[in-house]
Amino acid sequence: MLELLWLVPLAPLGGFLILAVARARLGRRAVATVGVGSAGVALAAAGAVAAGFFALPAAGRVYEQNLGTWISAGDLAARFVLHLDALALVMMAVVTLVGFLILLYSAESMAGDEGYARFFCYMNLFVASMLVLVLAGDLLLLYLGWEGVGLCSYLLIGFWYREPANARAAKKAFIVTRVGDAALLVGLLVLFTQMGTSDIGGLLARAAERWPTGSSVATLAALLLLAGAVGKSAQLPLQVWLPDAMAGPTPVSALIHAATMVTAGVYLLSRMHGLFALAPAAATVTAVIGAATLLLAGTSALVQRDLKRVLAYSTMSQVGYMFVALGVGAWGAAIFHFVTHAVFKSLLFLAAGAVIAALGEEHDLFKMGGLRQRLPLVFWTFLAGAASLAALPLVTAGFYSKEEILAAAWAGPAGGRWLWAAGAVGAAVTALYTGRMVFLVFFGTAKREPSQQPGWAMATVLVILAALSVSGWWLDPRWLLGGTEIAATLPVRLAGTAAALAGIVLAWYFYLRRPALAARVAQSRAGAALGRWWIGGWGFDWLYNFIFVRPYVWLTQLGRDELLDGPFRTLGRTLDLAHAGMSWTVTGRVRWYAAALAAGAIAAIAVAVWR
Amino acid sequence: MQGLFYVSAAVAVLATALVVTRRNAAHALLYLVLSLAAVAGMFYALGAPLAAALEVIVYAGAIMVLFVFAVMVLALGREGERQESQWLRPRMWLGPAALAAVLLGELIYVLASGAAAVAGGTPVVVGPQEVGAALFGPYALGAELSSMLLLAGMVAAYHLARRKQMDEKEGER
Amino acid sequence: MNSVSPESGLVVAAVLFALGLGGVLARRNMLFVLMSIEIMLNAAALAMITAGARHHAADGQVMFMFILATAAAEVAVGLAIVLLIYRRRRTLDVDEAREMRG
Amino acid sequence: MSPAGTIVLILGTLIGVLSAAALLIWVERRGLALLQDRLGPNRVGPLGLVQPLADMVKIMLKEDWIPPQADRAVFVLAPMLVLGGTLATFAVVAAGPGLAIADLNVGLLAFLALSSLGVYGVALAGWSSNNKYSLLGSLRAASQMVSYEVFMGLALGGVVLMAGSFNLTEIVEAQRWVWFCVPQAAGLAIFLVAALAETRRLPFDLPEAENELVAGYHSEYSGMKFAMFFVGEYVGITLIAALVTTFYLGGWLGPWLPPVAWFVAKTAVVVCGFIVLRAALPRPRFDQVTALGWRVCLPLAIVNLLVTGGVLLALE
Repeated sequence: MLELLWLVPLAPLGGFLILAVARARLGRRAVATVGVGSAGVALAAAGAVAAGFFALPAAGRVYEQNLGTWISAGDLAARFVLHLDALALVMMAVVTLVGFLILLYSAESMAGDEGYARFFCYMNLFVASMLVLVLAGDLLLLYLGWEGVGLCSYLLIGFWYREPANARAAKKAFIVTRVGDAALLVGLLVLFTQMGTSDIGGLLARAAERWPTGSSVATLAALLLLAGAVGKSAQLPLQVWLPDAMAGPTPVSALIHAATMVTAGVYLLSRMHGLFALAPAAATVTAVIGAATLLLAGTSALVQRDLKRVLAYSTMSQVGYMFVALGVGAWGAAIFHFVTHAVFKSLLFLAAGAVIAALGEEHDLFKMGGLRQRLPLVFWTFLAGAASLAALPLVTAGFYSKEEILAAAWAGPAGGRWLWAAGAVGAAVTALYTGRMVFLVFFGTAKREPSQQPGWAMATVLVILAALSVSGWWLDPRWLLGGTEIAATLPVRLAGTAAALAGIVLAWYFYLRRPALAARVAQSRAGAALGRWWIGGWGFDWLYNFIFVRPYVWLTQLGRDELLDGPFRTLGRTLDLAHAGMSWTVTGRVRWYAAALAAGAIAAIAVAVWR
Repeated sequence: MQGLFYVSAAVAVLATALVVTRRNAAHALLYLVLSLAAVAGMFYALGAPLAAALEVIVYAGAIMVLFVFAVMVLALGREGERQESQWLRPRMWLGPAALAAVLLGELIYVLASGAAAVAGGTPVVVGPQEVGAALFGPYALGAELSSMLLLAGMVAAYHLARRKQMDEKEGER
Repeated sequence: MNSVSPESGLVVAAVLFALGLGGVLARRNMLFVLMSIEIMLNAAALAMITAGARHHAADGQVMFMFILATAAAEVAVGLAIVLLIYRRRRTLDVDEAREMRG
Repeated sequence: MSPAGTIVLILGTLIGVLSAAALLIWVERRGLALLQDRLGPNRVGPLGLVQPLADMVKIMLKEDWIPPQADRAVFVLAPMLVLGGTLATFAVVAAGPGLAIADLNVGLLAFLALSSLGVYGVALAGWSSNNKYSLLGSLRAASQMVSYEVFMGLALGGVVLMAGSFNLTEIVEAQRWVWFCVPQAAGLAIFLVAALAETRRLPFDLPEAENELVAGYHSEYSGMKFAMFFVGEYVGITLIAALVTTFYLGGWLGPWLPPVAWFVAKTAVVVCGFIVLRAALPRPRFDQVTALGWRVCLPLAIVNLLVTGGVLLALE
């Protein structure tokens, strides 16, 4: 069964190729069949592979499939090698399952779009790239998948490219992540040159042998990888692209910008956790970045008016939790949270997409309300996802995973109280904005009538994801991954739970019980200032605009005024002059040429004779 | 034979000098033919009778006739002669004469300094048979290339002549 | 057969060549330029024949034949061009035909 | 051969050829008259035999006029070239064993060389006259002569192959077994056609076609210069006839009679053949002359050369 591993990334790739080539000739039904079917094949293959994987003896469950050599240059031989271990298995399972469900959902939700085939084409390419990324046994192949998902992200954010704002958002996402990608590439090159291999397993083994803990090279490499992860996962300071990325279709936001791609950084750091074990400083930086991001994103989510932006900031915030877990060395907990987050956040996005579609592309929270009775299915599934996000104790998956992270932040090998405190506050804030979202959308007075109910495909997907969101602890993959158990004391766990509960209660009080009070807080001087600050994501866009964009534009303006052109112009003029000088000899007069020829001959003979 | 050689050489040099200085193309042409015939005489004196015959038959008898054709078709006459005297000011000769003189001086110097290597060896008649054997033996490739060159020359001349006709037709329109 | 020193043949060839060169450089009439080129070619042929005579070999005459073929092709094409130019521009001035200047 | 002997030979040849040419003028005029059913010149001397002498006196007394528009030097030079070139060719012709002024080992090539220079006389005569009919005549002459020169050389190639020499004496000697007119019949035919064209005899007298070009390249000539063209033509006929005899008819070879007698007799027969041809054939158009040369003579000559070479190779 394990031999089918190659089929997992190649099935969506095949779907992409079919759609790319025959797009114009396929009907909608055929497009949907190919687009969803290829993901279905990948899911089935993944299931078969998983069965084969579990059939392996429990010790050393690793399977490698080499599909040939890609680049062979000197010592470096990059292979198309698929590497399946517990981590890859979990990632593969999530990507194929969530990918399949979201594609199924899109088959219905995107039905009215004229770029239907193009959408599935890109989405299949994305799924294929993501699978290559998670299954790669070679860093260069991993980088291929990494860039592939970046490309698809760009293409899908700008899916409705006729709108300039969308195109701008796509460019922004691409350029900002590129900063991280460049750092990642440098990091990979550092690793290649130092270790002489690009095979992940071999590389980590050699690193552990050669580099002592805390060595500067290891720290440098880890920090560079971290920079790449930060870019892809929208963490501080490269987080600014994610809110704008919501310009794409909702399924895109669900799949790429919530469930899978933005967690590629988490995956990368988990995959390379051996390296971070050698670089404690880098690990600490990771944790700090995660903590800062989760607070920043959480507070920003609190004041957003756009439903999808709330979810986007929420995603940043949750990924921040994962980074905290990674930073304190509890990468198992990070992956656990990745799994639950993938489920409930894609559920929230999909449900939000249903709401937005039902209200005729209305994104503003304050123009919604009272949808509880009108869209009951959406309400209940959204509620399940929201409960999981807010970590409602005991019944939701999100509770267990977040609890683990908080516990790890307190008691883990590299944990600390400040980290825990940030996480706890973040949990409260999370619960608060989640509640705000739920209460504003589904409770209160109805401002608009929904125009449509989700069809069977969307409903099925929502129900499945909702069931997974509330089913709880069994999604925990740590028994598979191995790693250290974190034994936090009960009070700490209770305190974390209490923080989340407090947030929920606060939300209930503010947005359902006393909405006027919330409005008053928001309109008070301090509240308004905070709101203005937070709604723009703590002003990072403004900052970057000020630091990078404006100077760059200024430089280009300067360049346009020939400051930089000067040297080139001079070069050109020199050449012109030389040309004029040379062309003076090219008179077109045959006799002149003949004379030159004769003079040359005379000179040549003279040299030969009187040398 | 020695006498033939030196007389021919003198005639050749004199005739050639006249060729490059004449104003009338037809006269120059006649001197050129004379020069070629004189060179043929030198060839004969040097023991190359076939080359001598070919010099007259092909060079003087065929190639130069093309010039005669050109002169006759162009029909320059007095007008042409006047034009020539305009173009052929004495001043025009300074540079070319200097260049040619320098070149000649160099060549003579080379010959004089390398005289030991050149001297010796009385000319022996090398007959047509030997030349033919050499031409179609070791030089067969060269002969083939020459034939290619002649073919190319023929095609090119034919093409240029055709273009001329087309121009005339266009002119009529 | 009494002797002719090969050296004197080469000297005559050099003189003819120099004369031809002078003609090429000094004349503006294309016909004269072509004739001067013929003179130079002929001078080269004379040098070849002289060398062949010096070594009692047929090679000199073979080379002469190649020169002959070259001259024939050159004159055929050259004169065709001259006639064409004359028809187009009504002049034989070499300096007039200089469209290909830099 | 002693220098005195050479001088005697030169003088003998000159006198012989020139008197033969003078006689030819009478022969042709009377002969043509006979063929055309009229009398011809019959007043001066018995049967008009002294007519050429009378003509000579008349021509010498005529004003030797050079047209003002003519290129004087060339105008004067041209007839000399025609007559001189033809006469010079006789130097290589041997009327009998050892009776050649210059018994060159490349005699045949010398003949070709000198005949190729014959073009200049005609072409320059027409050009220097500065008269459009003359110019057209000389253009025709030049193209015709240059073309047929090629076929003539190719046709003689067969003779050279069979004789294995360019020397005229050796060529004659090689015909002891069989005259070359038998194995080289095709060569002979081509040579005759080419010879007619070279000498600008009817039917190939387009350069001087009276009814089209007045008198072609020699329209402007009069007096002694005209006489040179006129005599040159007859000397040319004699020369060609002598060469046909040498190349194809076994030269001086023959039984009983002395060699020179055989040679003269054979030459006379060929000359008479030319005169009969003149009376028999009409003049073709100019393009027909060119086409005959390049489309018939050239391929035929090449095939003849190839077959001759092939057969000789096979016989070796």
